[in-house]
Amino acid sequence: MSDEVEPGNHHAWSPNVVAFVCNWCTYTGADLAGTSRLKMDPNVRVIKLPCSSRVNPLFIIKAFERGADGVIVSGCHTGDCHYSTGNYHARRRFAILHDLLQFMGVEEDRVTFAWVSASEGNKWQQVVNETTARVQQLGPFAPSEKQNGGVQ
Amino acid sequence: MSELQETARKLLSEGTVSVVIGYEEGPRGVRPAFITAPAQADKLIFDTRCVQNLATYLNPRRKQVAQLGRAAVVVKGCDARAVAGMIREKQIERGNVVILAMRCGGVLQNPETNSELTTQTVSVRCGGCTVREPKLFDHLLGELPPEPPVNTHRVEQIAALMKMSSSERWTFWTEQLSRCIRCHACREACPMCFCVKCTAEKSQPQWIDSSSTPQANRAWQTMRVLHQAGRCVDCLECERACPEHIPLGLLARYVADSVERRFEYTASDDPTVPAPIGVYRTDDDEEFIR
Amino acid sequence: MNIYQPHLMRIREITDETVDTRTLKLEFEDSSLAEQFQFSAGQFGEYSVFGEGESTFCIASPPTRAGYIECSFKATGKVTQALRRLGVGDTVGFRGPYGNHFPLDEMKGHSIVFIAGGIGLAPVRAVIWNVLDLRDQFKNITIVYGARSVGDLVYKRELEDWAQRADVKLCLAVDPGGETPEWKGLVARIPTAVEQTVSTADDTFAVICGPPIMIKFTLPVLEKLGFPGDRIYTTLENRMKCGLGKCGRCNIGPTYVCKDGPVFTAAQMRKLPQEF
Amino acid sequence: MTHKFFSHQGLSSLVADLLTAQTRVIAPVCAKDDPAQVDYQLIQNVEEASFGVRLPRRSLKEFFLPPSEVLLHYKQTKTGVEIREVPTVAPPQVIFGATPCDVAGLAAVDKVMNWDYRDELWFGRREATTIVSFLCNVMDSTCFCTAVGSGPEATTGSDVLLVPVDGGYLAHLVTSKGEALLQSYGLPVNEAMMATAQAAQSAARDKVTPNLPAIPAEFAGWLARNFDHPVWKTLALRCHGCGACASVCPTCHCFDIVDEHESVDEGVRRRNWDSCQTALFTTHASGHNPRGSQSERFRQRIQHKFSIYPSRFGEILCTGCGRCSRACPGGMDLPTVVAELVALSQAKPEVSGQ
Repeated sequence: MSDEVEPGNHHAWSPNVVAFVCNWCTYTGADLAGTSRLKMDPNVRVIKLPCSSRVNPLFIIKAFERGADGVIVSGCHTGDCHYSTGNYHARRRFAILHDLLQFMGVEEDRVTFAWVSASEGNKWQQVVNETTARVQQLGPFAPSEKQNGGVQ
Repeated sequence: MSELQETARKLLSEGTVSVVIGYEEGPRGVRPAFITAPAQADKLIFDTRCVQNLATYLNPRRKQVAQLGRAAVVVKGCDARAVAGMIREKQIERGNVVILAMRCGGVLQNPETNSELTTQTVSVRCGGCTVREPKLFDHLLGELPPEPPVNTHRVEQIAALMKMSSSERWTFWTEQLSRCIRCHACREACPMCFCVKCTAEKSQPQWIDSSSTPQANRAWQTMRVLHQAGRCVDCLECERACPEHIPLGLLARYVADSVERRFEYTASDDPTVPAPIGVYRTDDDEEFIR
Repeated sequence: MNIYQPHLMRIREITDETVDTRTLKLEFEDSSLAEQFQFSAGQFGEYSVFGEGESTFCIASPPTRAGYIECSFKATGKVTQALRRLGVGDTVGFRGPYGNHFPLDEMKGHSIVFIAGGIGLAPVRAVIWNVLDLRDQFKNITIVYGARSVGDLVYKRELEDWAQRADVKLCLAVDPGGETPEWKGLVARIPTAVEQTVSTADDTFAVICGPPIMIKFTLPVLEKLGFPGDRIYTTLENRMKCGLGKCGRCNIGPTYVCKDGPVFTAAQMRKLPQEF
Repeated sequence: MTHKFFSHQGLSSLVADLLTAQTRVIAPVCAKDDPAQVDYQLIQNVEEASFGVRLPRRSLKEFFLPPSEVLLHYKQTKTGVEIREVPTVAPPQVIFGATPCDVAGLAAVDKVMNWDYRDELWFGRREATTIVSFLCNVMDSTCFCTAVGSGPEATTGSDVLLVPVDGGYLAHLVTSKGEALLQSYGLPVNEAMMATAQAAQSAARDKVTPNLPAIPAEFAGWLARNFDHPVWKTLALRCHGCGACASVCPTCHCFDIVDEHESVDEGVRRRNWDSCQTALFTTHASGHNPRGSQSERFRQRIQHKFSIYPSRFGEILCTGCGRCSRACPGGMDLPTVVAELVALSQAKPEVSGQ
């Protein structure tokens, strides 16, 4: 659907956002947001992983490649990792990925990194809604490449 | 006979090593030499045309080089960082290699030109070099030449790119990477690419499509440069090997800058200094995380 | 239609041979193609799962059974794993037949000894059935087949069938340690099994296929029995992409497995560079 | 063969007319990233082209065998699979300023692509293309076309060969396709022009001949007999196995075939350039690799070019362009390697094999 929309004419278009979340904090937080009936944009597809350090940068690249317009990566706050140090390692990798994506011309607002704890249903709602809104503003990701999968 | 030739001859004749990997005068400029007899040691040279990172030949994937036996390798300070990297990552043992480190005053960006080092001709990676006198060595050779001139070409290119808008940068990289034919020459020439099976060759699942498409090319180069974060020694072998002349050095340098800024780490020729990815500090910067 | 474009085929039947080996019975979607399609025992094809890629196997069914082809494969790589996920009625692609074949015409009027190990029975099976379907045109038929263990034997129902037949001499063997309490065949490796089963090379062709190590140790046995190198046939495999002599990877020195093979005599094999 | 004369202006107007008629025109163009370098590219106007400056960095093969091309589109439906064919007819195009070594490379690959089975994708493009080559005068120390049976004036594969003469070019009309292209262009030639052209051709040949002596006919047989010669073990020590040589080679044509999803139920089968220098090229699914070391893979490259292909098609699969030497990051140099092997092949039997 994203292909049919002219850039700048986004009102008919709604972004696809993929969220990679950790099993222990963010997923539980997202669950809390759901059971608390917090109103969230329906654009986000959640993929649950054991830990934020399980998020291989390739997951994010692949998500964009296969049609995502925005990505959320989220896990436990530092110090709270179920595996003690996973998110400290993840943080270093995300830092470099964050910089590199910008250097390669991916708008910073397309990728949200967030720590969301199991009790932060409200924060998850915020992350979802704000990310969706920002990506909505930016428009489809690389629309020219989505049509036929690339060069002939 | 130069100090280098003399040392090599001695190492070979005393049987300390079976092969000295160095530089020699080839049919078209300088090329790598694999000296196995003491009498051939006088072939060895070292000058500003010795651009290639010979540490690559210590990479455990080079089985046929390993078969020659214990090796001594001629390195510049920058190349010594690759040797350190391989020791750090347990690919080679420090005791199994003799490091002939050359004091270096910079090399040419394009060794075919064989000209004086100027701000135009010197390699973009030589500016501000901190390892002109390598610290990782068994033999430290040569006189210390003066500091090389600074070629600001790459720094300026990166700065110019960062001044662009996101979409302009996107267009720039899309154009550059559209030329990538996915031959993976960048990987094969890289001293720090030693994975037994590269992600790009894994097919179950196929993370990175093997065809040259904009998405797959971008995924490949992004993955590669990320995997090199904090490991890349900026020897520019990838860029030199690329048959499509893609400015891979820009990506490498940008990531190295980012690593330096965030983790206060520059590629080190000390194998005991841990690489920045794999360790952490609890107070690492997280301004980008909400 | 370019030469890389496959025909569409439907899976009609699936038979699990072992834990990881499976046989597919395939029929052309286009019924006119089914009638025209001809091949000879020993030829191979490129089978594809759309979205996963192509893989090379021999045609494991005999040309005497028209209207379908069979292939047997071990699920190891990307394509074979995907093939294994398909069910009856699913579509696969097929290009072929490619390569040379066993010289059935030359073998007519003579005896044949078939020797196979493990999944190496697949190409041999095509010839066996071809010969059995024309049984009166051949003299004695001997089959020596073995595998690492009883569980690794493929085409088990056909093995029973062959065992019942009076016009086939069948010897089954499993490696020491691979037998079960009920096992009635030999407990021996293939070279020994051949020694015990085959008594003469007179007027006889040998067809052998299996792991390289098995072939390596069986050839001397055959030579001792008096088989000349040009009466021993085997089939080789190598990584292939096109099957047409263009993609450039299946050659062993100057010999292209896809065009000069896959069927070679032991005499031809001996002349090949040792790069396979 | 007939001949015609073109002034510089005449050539320009020919190219301009083609472009006006919407014909795709490919010519050497100064590279964007390095003005000292030249690439073959589609041009929009004749000023972009820079003829006879230097050998283009990449060969012509990408216009006939793209680095990645779609072989078919598939779609999974509820009832099965639908295949959408790709066209095998290509739009007409003209290549100007091709070097004879690049064109000879196409002619060599033709034989593989027509070997029992005809590759319509390759020949669709070949047939749609008219090639106007230029007498090569841009050779450097890496070139060795005369050693492999070609030459700077070779017409193999060309439809027209242009040779510079006073005030313009003398055109050798090699094929009927070439004659058709130039039918309504050009002027008659005179004896003096023919003589000038002949002299230029000889001079060009003389310039490159000293780089490498002609490869003896017996070399192919020697290579085949010496598959296990110890020289192969050390020949490729410098080689990284990166395959840059194969990418830039006008005759390397090996390819891979892969499927790629474009969505859940649709995708393509593609043919991609591949190289015998990489380990994955021949690795079986079991993990076994018949060419497990770089020395074996480099041997394959040399054997294929100088023995295997010759045994099949009667000529060498190398046109002496020297690009592999220029592209190699490890300082491997094909003419040096070949010279070394030729010397071995000519050495007395008791010396060879030591």
